[in-house]
Amino acid sequence: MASETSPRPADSLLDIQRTWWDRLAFIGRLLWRDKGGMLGLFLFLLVVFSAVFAPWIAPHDPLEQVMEDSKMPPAWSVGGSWEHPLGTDTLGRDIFSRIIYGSRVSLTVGFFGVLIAGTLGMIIGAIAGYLGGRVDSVITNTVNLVLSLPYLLFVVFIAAIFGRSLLNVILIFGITDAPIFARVTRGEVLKIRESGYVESARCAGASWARIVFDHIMPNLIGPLITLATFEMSAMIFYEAGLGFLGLSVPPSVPSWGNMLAAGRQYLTSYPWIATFPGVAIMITSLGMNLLGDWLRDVLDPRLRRARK
Amino acid sequence: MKAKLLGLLAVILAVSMIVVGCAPAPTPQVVEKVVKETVVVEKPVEKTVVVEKQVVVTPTPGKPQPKGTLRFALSGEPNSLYIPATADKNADIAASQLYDPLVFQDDDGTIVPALAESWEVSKDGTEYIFHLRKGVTFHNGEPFTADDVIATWKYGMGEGSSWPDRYSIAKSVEKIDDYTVRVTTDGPKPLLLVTMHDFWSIIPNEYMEKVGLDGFQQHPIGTGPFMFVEWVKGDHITYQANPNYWREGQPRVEKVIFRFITESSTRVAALTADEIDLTKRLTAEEANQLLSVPGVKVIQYPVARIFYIAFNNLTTGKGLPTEDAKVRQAMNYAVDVDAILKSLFGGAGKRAAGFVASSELGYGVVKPFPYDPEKAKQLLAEAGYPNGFKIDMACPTGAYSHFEEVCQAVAGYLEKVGIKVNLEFMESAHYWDLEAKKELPPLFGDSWADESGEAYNRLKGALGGWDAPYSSWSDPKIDELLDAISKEVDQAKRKALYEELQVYMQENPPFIYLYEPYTFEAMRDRVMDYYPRASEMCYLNKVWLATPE
Amino acid sequence: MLRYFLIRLGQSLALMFGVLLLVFMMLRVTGDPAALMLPREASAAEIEAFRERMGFNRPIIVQFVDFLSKAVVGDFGESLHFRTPAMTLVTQRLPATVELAATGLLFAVLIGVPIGMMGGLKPGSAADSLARLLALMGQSIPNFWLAMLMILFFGVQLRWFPTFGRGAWNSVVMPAFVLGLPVMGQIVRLTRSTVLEIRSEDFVRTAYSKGLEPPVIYLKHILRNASIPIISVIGVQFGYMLGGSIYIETIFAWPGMGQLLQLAIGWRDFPLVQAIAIFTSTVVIALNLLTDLVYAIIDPRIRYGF
Amino acid sequence: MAIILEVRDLKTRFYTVDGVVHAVNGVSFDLAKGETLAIVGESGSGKSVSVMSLLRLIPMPPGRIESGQALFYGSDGPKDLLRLSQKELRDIRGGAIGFVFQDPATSLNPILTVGEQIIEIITRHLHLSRHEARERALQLLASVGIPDPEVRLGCYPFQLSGGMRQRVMIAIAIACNPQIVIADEPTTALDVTVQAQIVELFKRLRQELGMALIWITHDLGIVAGLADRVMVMYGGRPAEVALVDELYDHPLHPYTIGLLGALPRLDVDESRRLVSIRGTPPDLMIPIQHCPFAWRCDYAFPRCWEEIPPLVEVRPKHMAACFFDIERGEPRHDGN
Repeated sequence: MASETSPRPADSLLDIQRTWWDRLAFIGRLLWRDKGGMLGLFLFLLVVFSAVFAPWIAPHDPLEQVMEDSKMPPAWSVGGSWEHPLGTDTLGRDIFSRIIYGSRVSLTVGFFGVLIAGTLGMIIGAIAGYLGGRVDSVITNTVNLVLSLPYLLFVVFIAAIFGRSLLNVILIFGITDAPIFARVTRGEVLKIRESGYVESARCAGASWARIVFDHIMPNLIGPLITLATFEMSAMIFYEAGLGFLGLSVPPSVPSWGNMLAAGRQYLTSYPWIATFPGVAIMITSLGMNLLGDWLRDVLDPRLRRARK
Repeated sequence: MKAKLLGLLAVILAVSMIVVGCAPAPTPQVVEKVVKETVVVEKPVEKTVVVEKQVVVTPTPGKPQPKGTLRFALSGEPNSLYIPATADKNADIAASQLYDPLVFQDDDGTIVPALAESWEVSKDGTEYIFHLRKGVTFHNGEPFTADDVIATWKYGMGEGSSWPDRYSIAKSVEKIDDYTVRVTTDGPKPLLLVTMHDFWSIIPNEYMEKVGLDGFQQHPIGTGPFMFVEWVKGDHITYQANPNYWREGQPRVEKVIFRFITESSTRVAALTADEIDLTKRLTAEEANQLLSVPGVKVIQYPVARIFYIAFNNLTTGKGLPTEDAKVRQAMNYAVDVDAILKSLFGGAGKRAAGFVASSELGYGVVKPFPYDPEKAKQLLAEAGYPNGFKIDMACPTGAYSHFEEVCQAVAGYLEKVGIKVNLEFMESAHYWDLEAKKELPPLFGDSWADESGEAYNRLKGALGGWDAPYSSWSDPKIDELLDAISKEVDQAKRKALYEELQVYMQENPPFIYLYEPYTFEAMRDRVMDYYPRASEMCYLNKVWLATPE
Repeated sequence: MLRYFLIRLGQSLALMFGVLLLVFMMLRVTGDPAALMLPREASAAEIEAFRERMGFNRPIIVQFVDFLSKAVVGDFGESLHFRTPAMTLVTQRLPATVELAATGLLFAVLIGVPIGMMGGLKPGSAADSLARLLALMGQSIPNFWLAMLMILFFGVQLRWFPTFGRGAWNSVVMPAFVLGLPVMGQIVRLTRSTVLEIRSEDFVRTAYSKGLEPPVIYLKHILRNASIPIISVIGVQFGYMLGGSIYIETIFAWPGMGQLLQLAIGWRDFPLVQAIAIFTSTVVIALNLLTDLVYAIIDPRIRYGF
Repeated sequence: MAIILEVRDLKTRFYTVDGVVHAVNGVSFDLAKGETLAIVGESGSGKSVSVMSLLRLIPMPPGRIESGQALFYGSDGPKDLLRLSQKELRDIRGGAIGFVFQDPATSLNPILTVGEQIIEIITRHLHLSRHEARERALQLLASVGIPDPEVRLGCYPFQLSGGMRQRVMIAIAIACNPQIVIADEPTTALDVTVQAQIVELFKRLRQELGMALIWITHDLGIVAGLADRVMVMYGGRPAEVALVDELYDHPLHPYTIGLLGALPRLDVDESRRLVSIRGTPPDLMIPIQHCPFAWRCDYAFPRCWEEIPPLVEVRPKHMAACFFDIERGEPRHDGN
């Protein structure tokens, strides 16, 4: 007789009975089907790749100033040269190299900003959701309070107090963004708590750590990874905004925001100086949004089904 | 989905490429006409005017009748149109058009009569008698008399004034008769007349009494060439020509509208789109762009501002190598300011020869430090630091155009002679906070402007030791010379004192002297007879429009 | 309903107190304002006198109580830079900001909701691709960058719209578009996903099984249910647009609160920054309250306290 | 008896991201006027999908009706439901054919009042004024046994109990005097005591209104006192169709036997109680060319793995799709 257990459609990636290999293959299959997600992943990996291998990809030192070559247009324009594929800025620095190195700043800000915000938010949100009661209401109200403040004010204050540095920008984003993570975590934890299976696991004698890692974490990880993707993209965006206001990383650091801010004065006569950092931000953001959309669909089986 | 998304991406990229590719390749700028007028009077003012195109000038109207609207873009909203409350150049420019002072400082720096027809100074220089112009009325019809001068002085020292010391420079202002006032000072005050020009803008006594300070701020009134019409907060201020202005044939435009545009690229766009006629404070690059725009002319001139890297011998710099004058000299030799100016400002700046700007009294006695790294190394070795040393330095961000890059460059040059600089950037407001508390590192960059035509205020402010909030340097010899200047009325002797001070400050430099910047302004080519001052001030009473709309 | 309203009102007031405390604390730790507000030539004595006058040298708790009692009546002191009551300055700027934000929001909602809805109802269709595309564009294009490109193209090249300022009717078009674009993206995304979710709810199938006409199903059954999260986002976004239009207002020289905030921060005008921060937060909190009330009107479960 | 619905060879598939689900693979049945047909099967047997397909109430896409015919003999002659225009279809939905769904908690719109949800169907099909519709709604609520209809009309679903909600659903289903009511597991989500009440209500309404009823369930037990005929479904195909007593007395398909075995019965001795069917339902993603029950069948022989057994009349008015003759205990030899 043929096999008794015929293969069944997968309900969720996080189905505990699946092996990691299964899950990976499954992700691959899903990715292949969703071309938007694939493009997103590709763009994201492209940015990560350029950040990691910046010294090998970038044709020039991003800080090297060659005044004789300043304001050179991109290679395909009249007067351009493949020596500087995207042209040079007012100080004769290679824009392509600066964009490559700029991805380091953007990703660092995005990654560590989300890491801090996510960690802080998860702890706070989990405490609120798990303990409930008065602790919950205090935390929820504080979170609402922070979220109801004009965001920019925060940022300007902190920048004013501590000055411009990469660490400060990361800290600012990490702190101001934590409430969002806290809110989502709390919601999910509440949902899980209400579903009752944590209770049953506890009755079954599962340890505290086991409950957290086997039951709460897998359910949290989906929404949080999705949120993290979107927030990371938002932070890359905000970094550019801060750069625009002259509040981002120090001016000597080649960040996309700084490049955009510096280039905006030359938009009419030397448009490439501001255009390419803008395009870089757009592509990264596009990639991460696509990736986030896809992750949300994949990690939330409810929505995945709806998309069929 | 894939095809569509890829399509989107392709479109975006293509559009960007087109935007980039279609842009005019930077054409070498053609300067058709360079007018270089060097007016040598008491103080040499160098003004270079670069005009892109020969302007077709319609003949000055025979019978002067104010015509047209001048749309003037300011880089920020004035905080007030009441002169004693003005906080910055934007407010100063907008406000000044409403009033007249007793004496006026001409474009070439001479003090000429304005609301005072003439004046006499006592022998000891402490008493001035002003004979006031008769038949002048304020915009509300109130006649101008001696009482108004007294009121201006009193209000200037009172509540709501940011500059009380500019009025208290006079010990008393007394009425002799309706058209004669006596101004007495505590000892000779050489800067009295210039200060009166800058600050003593006469306000109507009765009106002020009636409406109070708040009322006055809402609807300011003076005797000036333009009358206040409205101030739409955040958006614009409108003035109308004063038909009864005491200067014959002025003003020559009928209306002035000040628009507030913080973003300089937007000012450039607005000027290009002919939505404004005139804008100040552009960067060299923006000015460059505008050169190729038809119908726009660009001017540049040096402003009375000096950029510097300050040393500290009061707090954080105590006990450091920089207390040795040789080290400070060496650091001046080590920096190639001209190269910095060339690469960052396209040469639009002038190497500072000290702490006196080129438009100011006593300038020219010393030459700027030449770029000589060998000499710098030698001096360092003589001072006992053949291998250099380490030092902290700070610079403000968001304060001045390209100053962040300037500081990076300075640090780079210092490192070339062996001085390891640890450069830190701070947001400007926070920076100035620390500067006032004297908590900045032993090297810090900043700049200082002055409008009086002399360097005294700048010198006193930056070198006044513990008494001056933004000073981190104290030197008894400098104190002594500054004290002498503050008391000397005779112009020639003042000049000599300034010269002595500059020579001393060349040997004992309290700063790394950097540069005097040029400023760029642009206007539609119909704007005529617009002459900004080195202080970036301008008076619009003579301006006219060649083809009024 | 009344009880619900009172509870929410109480929470809002508590939140307001928190905001006041937070703003006060943040502003006082940034440094001594006295040194900065005075001209650079001011002597130490003058700075001290100023500090005395502004009350910066009193114990912090006294300053806070004083601040609080005045804040209640809307008195945030005089702007140090403009020398007029700070609150007056803010309220003068309010109409411009509200005009900009409301136009931007209107644009975002009028375009975003129908497109998002079409996308959600017919996933995979051309309308859906358009919806996803718009959502992505709205969230991927740095809006201050777009603002500059638009000024150059529509203002300088084509001369369709004024490059800056608030004047003729068409001056609001560009800034409102740029301000509304990311919000539109978000609304499209949210509407799409919500409609997608609600579309497969059982009660929608019930509605179909009743033989109702599609427009009735879409509007009465789907959109009305979907409007709950959409309204919440609109509320939040409107608050953000009121307080966060700083880039757009600065670039377009739009005489609103964002521009004022930028100025106030630049001048370190404490009373003014305070007034803007608190005013904006109040508006945001009030909007949240309003949003909750609209919820209650739409969703009976909230109205009856479930 | 006059036939009111005649379904032939209905096939429905779902084209999903994970693959094609072959949900319904050729279902045929008849329904007579006033008759009650129970469709029984495990979840995934295609029982709901096949009925919902008739009125295109499955999500489309991904769902697609591949083939088939569903003749509805309404007041104005026979119509093929599967080929009606959307507009004609909407006139039948809620009009001639009413629906009751499984979970009344989610099947009612949470933010509309009960009254609104009844009134909207009445005004849609009966073309009454709002006032008249309201009157009718009150009558309907009374007739489905809801006390205090005036008050309930203004209530929201969340303010009612589960049983009450299901009564509201039933009121909606019968609002426009339907000729057929399709009830999709209407008692599954309810308490046991309430279940019996609802079944009783259906019996009464059927009598009063003379409507035909299609009752979808996984519970053979409930069928006994309610249905006239039973269709057992497995793997998206009918396994056995018979009158209810005939089915109980002479189950012909091993699956039906399994189901009956799994049913607690009082009239059979202990040893036959609670025999569960081993294995799991088939994966509908994989198209199969043999008996779908073969994996789990104790009687499967090679032919079962080679062909799909057709539905044939084995006893009078009793059809089954099986190659094995249970009564004789050997494979059938009649060429079928």
